[in-house]
Amino acid sequence: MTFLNAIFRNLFSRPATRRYPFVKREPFPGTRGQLAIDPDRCIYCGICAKRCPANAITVSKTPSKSWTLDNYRCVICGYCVEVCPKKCLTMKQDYFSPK
Amino acid sequence: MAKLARSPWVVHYNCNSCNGCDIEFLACLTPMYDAERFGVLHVGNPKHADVLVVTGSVNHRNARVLRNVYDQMPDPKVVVALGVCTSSGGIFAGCYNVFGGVEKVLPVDVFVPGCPPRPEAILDGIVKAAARLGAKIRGETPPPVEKPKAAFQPAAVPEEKK
Amino acid sequence: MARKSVIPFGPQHPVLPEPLHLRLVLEDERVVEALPSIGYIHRGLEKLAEQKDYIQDAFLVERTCGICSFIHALTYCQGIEALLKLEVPPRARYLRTVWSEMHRVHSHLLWLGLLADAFGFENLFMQAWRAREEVVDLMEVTAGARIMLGMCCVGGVRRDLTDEQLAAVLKSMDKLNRQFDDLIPVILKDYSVQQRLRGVGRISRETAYERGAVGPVARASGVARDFRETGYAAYGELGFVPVVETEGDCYARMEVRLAELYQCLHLVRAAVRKMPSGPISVTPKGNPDGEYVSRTEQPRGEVVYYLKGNGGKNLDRLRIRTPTFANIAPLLAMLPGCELADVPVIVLSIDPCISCTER
Amino acid sequence: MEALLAFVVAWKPYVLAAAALVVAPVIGALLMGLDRILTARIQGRVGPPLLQPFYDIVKLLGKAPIALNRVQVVYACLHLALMMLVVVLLAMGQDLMMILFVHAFSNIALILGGMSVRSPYSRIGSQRQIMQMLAYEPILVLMVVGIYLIFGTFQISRIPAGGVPLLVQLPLVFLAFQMVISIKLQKSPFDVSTSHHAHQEIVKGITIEYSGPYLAVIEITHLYETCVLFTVVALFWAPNPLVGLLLAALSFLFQIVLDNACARLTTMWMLRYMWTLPMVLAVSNIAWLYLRNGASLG
Amino acid sequence: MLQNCKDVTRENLLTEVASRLPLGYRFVTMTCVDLGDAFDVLYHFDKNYELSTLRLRLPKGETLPSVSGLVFAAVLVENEIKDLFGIAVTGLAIDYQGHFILADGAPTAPLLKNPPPPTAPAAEGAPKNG
Amino acid sequence: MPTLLIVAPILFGILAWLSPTAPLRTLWVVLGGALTCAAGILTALRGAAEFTLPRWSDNLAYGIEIAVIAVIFAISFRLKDWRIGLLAVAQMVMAALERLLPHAALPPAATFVIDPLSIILILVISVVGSVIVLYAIGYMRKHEEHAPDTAAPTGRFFLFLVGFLGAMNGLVMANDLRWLSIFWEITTICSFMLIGHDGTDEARANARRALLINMFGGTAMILGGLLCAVQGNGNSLAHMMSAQALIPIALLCLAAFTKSAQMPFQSWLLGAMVAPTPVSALLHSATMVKAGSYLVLRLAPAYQGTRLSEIIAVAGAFTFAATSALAISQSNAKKVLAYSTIANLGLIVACAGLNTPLAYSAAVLILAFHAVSKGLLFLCVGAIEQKIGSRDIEDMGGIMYRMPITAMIALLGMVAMLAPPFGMLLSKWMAIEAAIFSPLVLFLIVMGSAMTVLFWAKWIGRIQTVSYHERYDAERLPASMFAALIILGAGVILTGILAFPLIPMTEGLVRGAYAGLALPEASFKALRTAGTFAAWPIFLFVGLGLLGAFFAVRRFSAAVIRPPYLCGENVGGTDVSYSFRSLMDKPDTAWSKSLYLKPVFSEDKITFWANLIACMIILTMFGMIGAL
Repeated sequence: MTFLNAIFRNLFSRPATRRYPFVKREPFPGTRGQLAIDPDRCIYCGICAKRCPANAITVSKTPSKSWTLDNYRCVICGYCVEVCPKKCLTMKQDYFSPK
Repeated sequence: MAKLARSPWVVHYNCNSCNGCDIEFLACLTPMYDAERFGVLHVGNPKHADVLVVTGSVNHRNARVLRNVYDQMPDPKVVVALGVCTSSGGIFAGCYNVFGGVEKVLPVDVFVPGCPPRPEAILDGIVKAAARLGAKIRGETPPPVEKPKAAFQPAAVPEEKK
Repeated sequence: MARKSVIPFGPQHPVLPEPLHLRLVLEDERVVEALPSIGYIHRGLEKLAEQKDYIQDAFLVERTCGICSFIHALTYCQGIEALLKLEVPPRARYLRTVWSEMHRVHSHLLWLGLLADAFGFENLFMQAWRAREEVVDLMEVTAGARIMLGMCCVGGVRRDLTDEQLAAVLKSMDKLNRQFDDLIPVILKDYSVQQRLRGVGRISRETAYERGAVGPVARASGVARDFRETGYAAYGELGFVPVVETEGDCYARMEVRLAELYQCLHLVRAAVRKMPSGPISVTPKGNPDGEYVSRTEQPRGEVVYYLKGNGGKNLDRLRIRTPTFANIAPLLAMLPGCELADVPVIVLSIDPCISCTER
Repeated sequence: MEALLAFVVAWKPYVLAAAALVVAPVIGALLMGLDRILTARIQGRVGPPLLQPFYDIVKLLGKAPIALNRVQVVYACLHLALMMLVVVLLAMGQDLMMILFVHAFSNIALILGGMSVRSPYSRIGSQRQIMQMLAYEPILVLMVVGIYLIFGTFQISRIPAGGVPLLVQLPLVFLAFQMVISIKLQKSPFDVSTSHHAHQEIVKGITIEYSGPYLAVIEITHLYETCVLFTVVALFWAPNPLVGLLLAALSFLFQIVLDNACARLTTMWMLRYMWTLPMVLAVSNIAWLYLRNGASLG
Repeated sequence: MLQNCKDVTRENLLTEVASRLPLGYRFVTMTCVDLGDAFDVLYHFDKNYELSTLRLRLPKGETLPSVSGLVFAAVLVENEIKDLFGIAVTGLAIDYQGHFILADGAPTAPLLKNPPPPTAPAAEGAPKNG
Repeated sequence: MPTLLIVAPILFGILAWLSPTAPLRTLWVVLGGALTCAAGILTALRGAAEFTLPRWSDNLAYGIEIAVIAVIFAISFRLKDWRIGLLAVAQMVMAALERLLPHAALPPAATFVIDPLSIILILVISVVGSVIVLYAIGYMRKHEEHAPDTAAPTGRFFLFLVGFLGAMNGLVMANDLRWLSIFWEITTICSFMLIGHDGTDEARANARRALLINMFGGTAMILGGLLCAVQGNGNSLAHMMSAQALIPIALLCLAAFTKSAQMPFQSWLLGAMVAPTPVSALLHSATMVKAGSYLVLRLAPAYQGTRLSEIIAVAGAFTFAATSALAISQSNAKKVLAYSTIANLGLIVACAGLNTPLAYSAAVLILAFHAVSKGLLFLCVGAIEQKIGSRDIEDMGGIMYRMPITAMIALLGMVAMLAPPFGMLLSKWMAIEAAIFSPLVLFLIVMGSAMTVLFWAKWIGRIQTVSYHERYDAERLPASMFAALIILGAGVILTGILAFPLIPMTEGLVRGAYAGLALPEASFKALRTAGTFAAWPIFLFVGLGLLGAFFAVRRFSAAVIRPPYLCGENVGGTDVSYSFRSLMDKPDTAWSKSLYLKPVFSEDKITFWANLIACMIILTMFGMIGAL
């Protein structure tokens, strides 16, 4: 019954809830949300694909050059961003929302 | 009629999850996110539930449990798969005891990616699932979920010269 | 009359956040026999670690468990660094300590909420998790993710904290301290909580030691063992003394964890204040070769990594013994004789992390 | 219009009963909705919309039925029917003791329904529910006895209007009755057999094997019961209905606060507790009435 | 290589373990390593944060005597080793018979360097009847 | 007619005993039962009457009494039990004393009196009793197959079973104390013989205990008669009552307590459960044990308003509460029934002690309703036991499928024991209302009722637990057993429906009983208001509930059926199965035993203390009226 303090404080103050779909919080500056690529700077070297712990990235040079990220496999560790020699990979702050 | 989707009762089963998704799911129920605003109750009992929240990939022992939990839910029902492990096995794809994502055992209605997904993403997923549930209650067949794997291909650039 | 009740407890059970199966034999509602079965969450991580290179493994082992993820990575990295004979820069050691302790705060608050859920105290669950959001936000601010920090790498850490961030950490610690002051003494004094925890699931110091209990389970029974005492990372420079209780029941385990919450705040503050300047990592050279056993203290107790390298990029063997694995044997000593209503409380009192246990 | 009025006057008890049957679940649902909002606020959350219980029940009614056997469905229906009977008897001003019995049997129907399936958690829940009844029934009986001692009858219809409010004469019984309400609403610290929100070691206990429409039947019964309980609270200040309502509101708030201030305790604790403090309260109140009435205690 | 490591044989394993317990050694865990033609079974003990290890070189095909009679805490890890390496462990206090963490249908002895091919086809979809 | 009621059963009993073949025996038994039944109904229709035997019959009665006591003495000799022998000798001495000592000259009283209370008892004995006898025919045929070698011949069984009906009829009609004690002792002998029927060590030991305790009661009764006569208050019940001779009355009540197995004398009735089930049904629940409560009830107006009345009420209520508590920890079906029987007898005694018209009416109704429902329950348990080979409640899961008719009838009997709209609940409600000004009694009755609900609900829960089947097994029972079950089942339903109108009907009976006393008119009015209770809503809503249920389950098919929640580890997916995968993936069957609360309510925890308290209550009883 010693919980009464907290109970009445909460009862008579505004709820702590962020009313999410209506009120959205700005992501923190360093947040790892989702991976983005600047295709112009990518050289398709494939280092990111090789280093990715989850094998979420595939890079192919033949027949045509392509860089593919499986967002449903990426664990958002950001390791690829670190190893990219051209720094063409970046981490965006907003999270990837389901389709 | 949209009211039909206002009472999604959730049962949660943790398959091969590392707990990350589970605690983020539980965080959705807590004051900061408060999923009960959408009528969500975490009932914990498949017989009362409308939404099955699955986390983690499927292994040889929990597949049967997952299937049983699903079978015990009364129709209409929807499945929300949280985290990348449920889609593909995530970082654990290739482990000897992981035979893939949840869709190998159950029809999944919503995949929520992320490792772990943020509570906001989970709320999005549950709201989407509730909408699909409402459609099912009305007797409609919601469109099949695109296997959302090859999702992101920003630069299939046929750029010849760099 | 001869037939006794036999009921399954888990794997799918709302008071168990993770799948664990107990086969309970009951007489009325008293537990006569309890046998565990696990394997619902076994992935085969140890084998996978042999297939990825030792840098990637840091991300892999972090996902052994989502609750103490950072400390898994820390233990692993410390092991690899020992094999590579790397000297980690002091600032990295301090940052590792800061994140470790943040993780401990988040883990203990999470545990408190789950325990409250297990004995039907929904409000306490909400309040504990509400306080936890503070530290989770702090982790996101400092490391960029709420839970899977991914900050520990072989040779140091991946991200530095600015002075403003360090100040924000201190401010958050003060805020948490106030929240704890609101919450913790109240919980400890609460009649209903005491009714549910005192005298429940008691094990003696001897049993705890013999059965290899670790972490708060051991410390609540009077076994003063906390691997932070050995002074890995920066603990040696922060004046660490383990929290010990002697009752050995669920209440003592809660007391230990609640006292550790304060201790964590203290450690974070001390680490931030003493934070040395300098580089945050060194680049690893060469490949691990040889055997090493790396140990640290997780929120749940001592974690043991056995690492064996063969001079290649991949490890020969990675073995993880997590604290919950060690605490299952003591758990089996606690269960017989308790009430069915106490089963979830006792199970949660060891703060089980089945995901860790089964890897 | 006059004919209608004449009809209403002539058939007053029946009209009342019919009206109560319709209104009671609505009030019950609103109370439950309010309960959920207040609980959420106490926990620092926003909570569901006020009409959430309606949404829940509408949804449950729309789900495919699943069950383990026929028997449990029969008992669910009896559970509801007997609870409706309680409402009708109350509205018609019938015998209080009989109402109490009917109410008990409504609960026993639920217990038997829970026992009729070979599901371990359901059975354990049922057994705990029996223990709950064992814990609170004596207090309800004592309450009814107290009313008899004051008015000299069990017939509600013959209880004189006005006079000294019950609360003044049965203050201790009133306090004990608050505990009974807490048990009946399945709130902490007494939510041992089933629980509306919190998780339990026996999952949902007695209602675990009911789902879809059958669960809706049980939920509707719960709405009736909630309404009945707080009506009885309001009757403790019958001379002035407004004060009665205030009393009910206070009691309602007390239930919610208690729920959020306590952990769930064990069945045996509940039995021990209910048979000590509330029992002593109720018994001493009744003893006082006896002594005042000048009856011998032999 | 490993701190305080001592070689033991199958014969003196139990006596070595038994002799450590009264000295205040606490059982930490066991590790099994596949060396190709043999196993290294390591018994880790701890005393005052000091690790000490017994190393048992176990040729493949031989049985491993259980220490769970002396140290109950070892029973889980011994069952695990039995599951993951396919080593026959004798005298277990609780014997899960190779189904401790691996279910029916899972690969057998997966942690061997060259695991045997799966005998049963890996379960595809839900095993309908459990 | 009364002669027929007494003599016919005894005669046909002897005929059955002497018949050389089983079919002939069956014929005699059926005839005897039918005749008794017809005679009972006729007697009831003819209403109240009195019969005075001629003067010479006194000698006859004395002769019979001595003969009966001599038989018991012979039995004690064979049993080598000096305690029984001593009691027999004491009885003989007191009987002789009563004859030798000078009596005050009182106007002669009727030897046999048939009043409304007797009529109810006669109806119970001859109708319910005959039905049970009918059941016994089929039961004993099966019983013979499994009975131990030591068992007595079935002919002898029927001698005592059918003959008992005569003795019992005599008992409830007797006004003369000597005839009363004659029939009293004969029922004791019948009970002794029937308990010992199987001849096992246990049966013999329990029979001996029953004899001993009932002999103790019989001795108290003869002592009461002796005292009454010596004090110059005559030798009939009517005399004793009009004289308000409290000490003899208390002694008779003590005798009644032993017969009704009130605490602390309950042990013999529990032991008596070793007898074949028809015996338990007839003697040990429906009729013989009722003799005790009947006597207390008959004497009630005589001690109305005395301290004795209060303490009898407390004694009865205490037995009710204590035995209800004891029943909780039992899993032996017959023992539960035995405890429940004792409890209900205690309730009747308590009502008698409350001694208001309302309570009196409640007591009579309980007496009648209980006889029907409990007799039925014993018969069901007998049938179930013969089918499943166990009388353990825990083994009765699934009988709903294996023997649906018996199970349904058993459920009916149990529901009739506690739920609305059946009479037992109604009578209990009357009892509570009557006890409203006796707080202690009220408290005990309330507690006892709560615990009654606990053990019945447990049992009902176990019996009705059933897995889903498209259709049930066909059930085969011997015709006689089947007929008996159906008749009594119908009786239960009938009394259930008639319960409400029956209450005002008892007013005449009650007025007759309290005729000599100037009770306030308001106390009778309570009976009428109880009857005006609106019963129809109860029927309406129970009917509505059942109708709703009917519509809900009508569409049931296998598709609706799902297995129980077993934490997701069900074996067999969607099939209904109670197995779950447990350790090592091996299937294991989930099972949950009922709650027995052994640590709190077990016999060895409660019995001693409860007996102690009961002894103290009885001592207080005698102390209060100045007998000590």
